[in-house]
Parts: sequence; structure tokens; C-alpha cells
Amino acid sequence: MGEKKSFWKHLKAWVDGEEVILDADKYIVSRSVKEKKNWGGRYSMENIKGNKKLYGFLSVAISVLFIGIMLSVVNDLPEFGNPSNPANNEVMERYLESGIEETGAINFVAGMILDYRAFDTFGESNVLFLAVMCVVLLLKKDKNNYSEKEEAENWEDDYFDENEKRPILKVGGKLLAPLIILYGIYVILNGHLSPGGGFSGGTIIGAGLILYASAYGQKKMQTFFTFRTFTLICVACLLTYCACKSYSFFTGANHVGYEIPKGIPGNILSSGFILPLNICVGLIVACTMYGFYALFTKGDI
Amino acid sequence: MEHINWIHNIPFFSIFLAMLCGIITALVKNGRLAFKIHSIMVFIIFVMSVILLISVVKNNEIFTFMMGHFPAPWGNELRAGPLEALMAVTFSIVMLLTVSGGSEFIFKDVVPEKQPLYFIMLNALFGAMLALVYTNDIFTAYVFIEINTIASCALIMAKGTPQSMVGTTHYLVISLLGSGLFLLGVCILYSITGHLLFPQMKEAILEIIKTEQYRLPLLVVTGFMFIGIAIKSALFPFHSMLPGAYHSAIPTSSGILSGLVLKSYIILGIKLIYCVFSAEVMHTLKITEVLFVFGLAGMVMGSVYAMRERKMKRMLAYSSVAQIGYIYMGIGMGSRVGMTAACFHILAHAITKTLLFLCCGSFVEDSGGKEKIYHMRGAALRNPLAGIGYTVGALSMIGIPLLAGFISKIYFATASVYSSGKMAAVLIILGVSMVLNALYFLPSVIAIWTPEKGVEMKPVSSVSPLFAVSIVGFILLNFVLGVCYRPITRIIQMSIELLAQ
Amino acid sequence: MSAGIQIILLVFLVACALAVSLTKNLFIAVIVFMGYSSIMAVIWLLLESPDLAITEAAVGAGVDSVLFFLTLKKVHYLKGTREG
Amino acid sequence: MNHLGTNFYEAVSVILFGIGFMNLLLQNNLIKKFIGLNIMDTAVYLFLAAKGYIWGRVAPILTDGIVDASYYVNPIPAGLVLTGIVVSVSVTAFSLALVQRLYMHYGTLNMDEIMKISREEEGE
Repeated sequence: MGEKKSFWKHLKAWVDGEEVILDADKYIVSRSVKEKKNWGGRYSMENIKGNKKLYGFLSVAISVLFIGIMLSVVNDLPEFGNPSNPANNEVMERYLESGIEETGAINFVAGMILDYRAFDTFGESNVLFLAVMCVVLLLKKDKNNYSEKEEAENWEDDYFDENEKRPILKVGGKLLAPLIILYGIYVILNGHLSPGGGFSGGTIIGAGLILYASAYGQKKMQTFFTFRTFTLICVACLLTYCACKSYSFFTGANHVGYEIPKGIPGNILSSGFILPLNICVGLIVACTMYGFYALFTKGDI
Repeated sequence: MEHINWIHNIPFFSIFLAMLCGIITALVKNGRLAFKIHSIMVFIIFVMSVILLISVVKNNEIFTFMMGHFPAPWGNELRAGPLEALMAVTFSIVMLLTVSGGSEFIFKDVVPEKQPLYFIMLNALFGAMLALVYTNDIFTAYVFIEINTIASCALIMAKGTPQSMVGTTHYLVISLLGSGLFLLGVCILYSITGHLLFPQMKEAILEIIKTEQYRLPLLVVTGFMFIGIAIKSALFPFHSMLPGAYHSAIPTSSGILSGLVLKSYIILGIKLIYCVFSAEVMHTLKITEVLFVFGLAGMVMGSVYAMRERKMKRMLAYSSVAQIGYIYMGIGMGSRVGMTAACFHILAHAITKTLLFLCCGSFVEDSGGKEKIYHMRGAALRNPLAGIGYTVGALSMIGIPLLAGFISKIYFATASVYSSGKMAAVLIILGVSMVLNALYFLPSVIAIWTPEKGVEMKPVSSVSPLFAVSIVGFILLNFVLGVCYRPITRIIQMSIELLAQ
Repeated sequence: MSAGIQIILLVFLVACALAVSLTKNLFIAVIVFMGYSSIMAVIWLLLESPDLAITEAAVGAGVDSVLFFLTLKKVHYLKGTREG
Repeated sequence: MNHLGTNFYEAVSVILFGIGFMNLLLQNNLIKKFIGLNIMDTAVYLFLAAKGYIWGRVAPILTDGIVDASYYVNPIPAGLVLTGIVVSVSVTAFSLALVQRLYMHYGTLNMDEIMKISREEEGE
């Protein structure tokens, strides 16, 4: 009888516009309690998660099942290192055989990612840019993201940066950072000739900057690298990238315009747009990596 | 310089324009200026997409656009046909209306110095969605899926409250799982076909089906890719990220995420079905059946979850789960009629759900940040325009004639006749889910129109003109889709014929 | 390249991954993950893709671990900095 | 067809993917969750890079002026993995920033506790 009555109440409240009329608050409480009994136990994900053992067992089972399926797939896949695999087809042949002629890059990977499939790489550098902007959105100080304690800690860190001796770190930083940055520049500039390229070189430069900043404190970095320079460099590089690639996409698709001179393969000034694009990517990546570091430590660049 | 076909350049221009605006916005310091740049950009893209749509429909063609100097198997490619153009038009118009209608929420909820960053994310998200719609290359699709993920997470957390951080973390982890599976699928697919572009892959896959050599890997790959896409588009068992994220985000973000971002993944899935795996292969591998079953489950369970919810935004999020279930059911029917219904429902849901989220956001704002339906009694009397918008949206979701939702349901019912063996299931579930939809939408509609006892409801005097324009625009769009649906369905049918060739 | 070295490296890789999963200490987990990345770089060198090796060495073992350590410091996990 | 013995790189990468996946599901600690995610990503990259290798060939950089496709390994997987690594480092940075923000407000790294506190704060 009680159940029927509650059902009637339910119906009546629904006709009246749910919890609008009558003892609304009490109704909500009673309804939620009742529903928990009926539904919660079995269907809600939270409850499965609450049941530690069941959840653990399920996830292990899923993973093991996954590994099993994948191993049987691997068993059926083309053989490792076999030259007659489907992946080694005319696409790869063209990249390797006409690559030098068509892109001017001796490093075929660089030629491939910055010329044949440059749209992907454009997306990739945008991912980096967006990621650093997200980190700015998250960690840059504002009224939602401020705590006294953290401020005090940051002040303490600054104090140590200025007054602590740290001879090994400082001397090491002074000696190593320029070398690391120089090596990074080498890797970027030789991206089309040797392994590496914009991304790896940029990361190396970023690592050098991080070393310098951690040895001498961020105050010193800020004398030549502020948030404004950071955004300016990123935006300028991305715009250059965007312009170069728009030009080559547009002219390529419509069969118009002038060819970019490819130069003599093997020279440092060769291979059309690849060198400037590598430099752009390298600068973006270097700024991004340092930007991550600065935002992670101080919440500001 | 003799002959440039400017119309064929439109997909490329739209993607690059959106990305370019995203980059330039980083230099802007003022949120309002960023908003203007964004709106102008979206409007230009809207005009271009309309031109593209008219042109491709008139010529009845699908064309590919070479990105760079190298033809198909070597370079990247874009591809545009009626479906892509129609989706681009829809995306741009919904984006335009949502952002202009929700601009007040952005300016109110996001910290002023970070507003330009929000618009960077919006621009990039828009560019990435267009790229997902137009792409003809599976790895490009992966890269832009990642851009989509990062930008949508940024949109969720832009509010800066702890709840939104929790929602973002949940969303991020589950989306990354989805893109990981998608990437694994891409890798295996590359190793058995040796190509990355859709048309070449399709040939290789037909070859595989003929020779039976890599049949198991092909089955598993298809499974992984569609599980990945299903996770990304929140098909039923993977929906757990939606409610928390949508609940804690700004209404504008919730509307865009639910109305457009989820749809962009589904459109990628549709393109994969037709351009890579081909409908027959999907049928022989029984993937469509699996999608069909999960779609049905999603339709019912999403509605059941929505009924239990007492907070309006979470209810709308669960309702999205149910509507995604409808779309997957249409895809899973495996017939072109079903696909037409699914595509039409994508449009209908995009314009309806964004409208609902915007109105809901405005109710929450009017009632002082309280979110339970119970607190919103009489909210529509305070803000009649939003009330009318919410009512129209809810009725469209339930499937009242003259509105967009009704047409898509009719199409689903018609499609079920053509797919043997699924008719009974579709019709029963469709009926049940319509009743469930009514059961959770009607109480909220009644609640917002019933004043609280003893409290006098005065209309809020200041409704911002942009908000009014966007709500009216959405309502009109709803009626347009509900009344003059013929040309649109004809375009969809045509595009599916073209895609399936 | 000899298959022996490769197999040893791969076994090491799996061991590192398991160690990351099983250890309770976050600091050790990050250090082991750094080792995992370095081994991955060596493996890529053996697979004749030096571009990947140089990138992974710079990113996985370099910047990624710096970011992880900074996060650990921010969440007051590292001993000797601040008690959490 | 039985290639499990020769495809040991792929087999290992699949196992690593499984381990990463398990970490993602089972670990409650956010940092370890994201390490698991990274392991998952690198496992996929290992898989892809292994697919590009061909026995007895050299890295795809012009050596001794030999222009012949049967002298170098496949450059495509290397290019794709390069893109992938960039994506994964961006995602890692983003997720770690999120972890910091979460810690600042909730004072813990345990996802379950965070969910519990946030639900209490919402007033359920």
C-alpha cells in the first residue's frame, strides 16, 4: 500500500511540475534515498569503483584480455624487418628515391615531415602552442589561482636563488648552458642534413635555458626573456610557419607560383623552406619548453 | 596563373584562417577584441562554406585538394563533398550563434586577463573541427583529434573553479585513452595497408578482404578505431566524463562541446566507414551491429540517468548521451537511410542542445548560481526569452511536430523499415526513449514556467541583445529544420551516395 | 645489430614499466620512468631512427622528467625542500 | 602464419601498452596515472617505429651518395612518431599543470579523494 501511495505522490508531483508543489524539500530527500536503494547498487559507475576489489579485478581482466587479443594480432601481422611488407611500398620508395630532388633535404625524415606531409607538422606545432597556452591559462596567477602559502614559498625560493652560494650548480650552469644551447642550434641548423631538426634542437635549447634559470634564478632570466617576448617569438614563428606553408600549399594545389630554389643538396643553405621552418619550429619549441618550466615553478614567465 | 578554381580552395582557406586567427589572438590583450576577431572569422568561414555547399550540390561532386606539391599517396589531402560542406555550414552557424549568445557568460566567468586565451582555444577548436571534417588522411585526423582534445579541455577549465578542474581531469584522462586506442588502430592499419590516405587504404582493405591474409588484425583495428571514436564521442558505456565536465564548465563551452565537438568525431567515424572500411566490410565484420546495440543501450540508459538527475546541466549532459545513442543507432542500421537519419540528427541535436545549454546557463545566472531544477521555479517568467528557447528545445528533443527533433525521429522510424531484423528493436526503443525524454524534459519545462508560491516574478529588464539574437536564431533554425527539411535531407542523401561510391 | 642486446633492452623496458607501476614512491617512479625513456632512445637508435632517438633523449629523459620533478616539488613530495 | 617469435618488438610494445593501460585504470595517484599514460603512448610509438625497420638497412639519411630505396629503412614511421612525441609531451605538460591546480585546492593527489571532496563541496 505504501508503495502505491508513494507512486501516486510521484505521479501527482510530476503532473504538478515535479517538486514545485507541496513539501518539496522533504520530497527530494525521500526520493533520492529511495532511488539509491533501487538503482545505485548495480548500475552506477561510482559504486563499481567504490568496490575496490571488483574494480581492480575488472581492470586487470580487461588489460589481460587486451594483451591477449593484441598478441594474437601481432602473431598475424607482417613479419618484423621483412622488406616485402605492405608498409614498404611505392610511397616509401618515392620518399627515398626522389626525396633529394623534390625537397632538397638529405635527411629523408625531415624532408618527409616538413615537405611531403607538412600539414601534420603544422598541426603538431599548433598542439605545442595550444599546450603552452593551456598551461598559461591554468597556472598564471589570477584571483582563482592564488594562495598565500604558495606566494610565501615563491618568495622563499627567490631569496634562496639570490643568496645561496650553490657553487657547483652556478659554475656548471655557466659553463654548460652555452654549450648546450650551441649544440641545440647546431642540431636545428643541420636538421635537413643530419639527424635531429627543429623539434629535438628546440628541446635541447630549452633544456639549456632551464639549466641556466635553475642555476641563477628566474629574476635573471626575466631581464631578457619576459612573457611579452615569449608570446612575440611564438606568434612570429607560427605566423612565419603558417605563411610559408600556406604559400606552398596554395601554389602546389593550384599549380601556380614560383618554385622555391632548392639549392645544392648537402649545403647548409639548401632544401627550400625546410631550413626556415626548422628554425621556426626550433624557436617555438625552445620557448615552449622554457615556458613550461617557468610556469611550473613560479606561475609566470 | 591561367586557371585557379577558388571554390576548391575553400576548405584549405577555412582551416588556415581559423588557425591563423587562433595564433594572432595570442597578441590581443582585450577579451572583447578577441571576441570580435573570432566572430568575424567564423562569419567569413560561414559565407565561404555556404558558397562551397551551393557549388558542390550544383555540380554533384566530391573533390580532393592537394596540400602541397605532391599528389595523393605522397602528400596530404583534403576532400570536400556535400556532407563536409553541410557540416562546415552547420558548425560555423552554430559556433557563431553560441559564442555570440554566450559571450556574456565568457566575459563574466573567465578572469579578464585570460579571456583572449579562451578565444585562442575557441579558434583552434573550430579549425581542428573543420580539419576533422575535411581531412582525407588518417594521421592528420589523429593530430587534429589531439588539438580538439586539448582545446576542449581548456574550454572546460577556463572557468577556473576547482570543480571544473576535476571535470577537466576526468575528461582529459578518458579522451586520452580514446586517442591512444585510435593511434594504435592507425599504427596497425598502416602496417597492414602501407598507406595513410583514405582512398589508397580502402583499396588495400578490399584486397585484404579478398585474400583473407590479415583478417584478424583488420577486425581488431576496426574495433579499436571505433572504440576510440566511441570513447571520444561519449557513446553509452564511455559517457562518464560528460556530466561532470559539462556541469562545471561555462554554458557556452558546454554547448559547443556537446553540440559540435562530439559530432566532429562522429563525422570522422562516418567518413571512416565509407571512405576507408567501406560499408560492406563493416557489415561483414559485424561492427555496425555492435554500434547498433550500444546505440540502443545508450538511448535508454542516457534517459534513465537523466531522469535521476536533479541538476539541470547534468540532466542535459545525460540527455546528450541519449542523443548520441540515437546517432549511433542510425549508423548501426547499416543502411543509407539509417545514415541519412543519423546525419540529420547530428544537425538537429547540434542546434537544439546548444540552445538548451545557453538557456539553462541564463536560468542559473538569474537564480543566483543555484543549479537544481527545484530552484528554477519560475525562472522562465523572469527571463521569458530564455524560457521560450528552453521550451522549444525541450519539445524538439521530445519530438513534437514542426520541430527538428520530430523529423529525425520520423527518419529513424522510416529507416528501421529498410533494415531487416532490426525494425522491431528500433521502433520499441524509439518509443520507450521518446516517453523517457518526455518524462525528464516536461517536468523541467513545467517547473520553469510555474512561479514559486508567494514570490513575485519580475522579468529581468536587461537581456543582452546578442543573447536575444542568438536565441531567436536558434529557435528559427529549429523551425526551419522542422518544416523545410526536404532540401537538407536531399543533400545528405546525395552526399552519402557520393561517399559510398 | 645482435638480437641479444635487443632482447636484453626490451626485457629491461618491461621491467622498468612494471617497476613504475609497482613502486609506492613517486620519486622513484619518476626516476625509473626517466630510465625507461633513455632505454627507449637506445632502442630507437638500434632501429635505425636516429631522429627519434635524439628527440626521445631530449624530451623523455630531459624535459619530461624536469616537468615531473617540478610537479613533485610543487605538491611538496620531495624531501629536503618542504614538508607536505 | 606464426610471427610471434620474429615480431618480438611488437609483442613487447603490446605488453607495455597493457601495463600502461592497467596503470591508467588502477592507479589512484594522478601522477602515476599520467606516467601510465606516457608509457602507453611510448609503447604505441615503439610499435610504429618497429614497423619501419628493415633488416640490414641503414637510417634514412643520405650516406655515400647512394640513392636507392632498398638501402634505407622506411622513413614514414619515424616522421609519424616524431609528431606523436611532440603531442605526448604537450599533453604531459598540460596534465601536470592540472595536477598542480588540483593539489592547490584539494591538498591531495588521490583521484578518489578529490572526487569525494568535490562532490561534498557541491552539496550532494
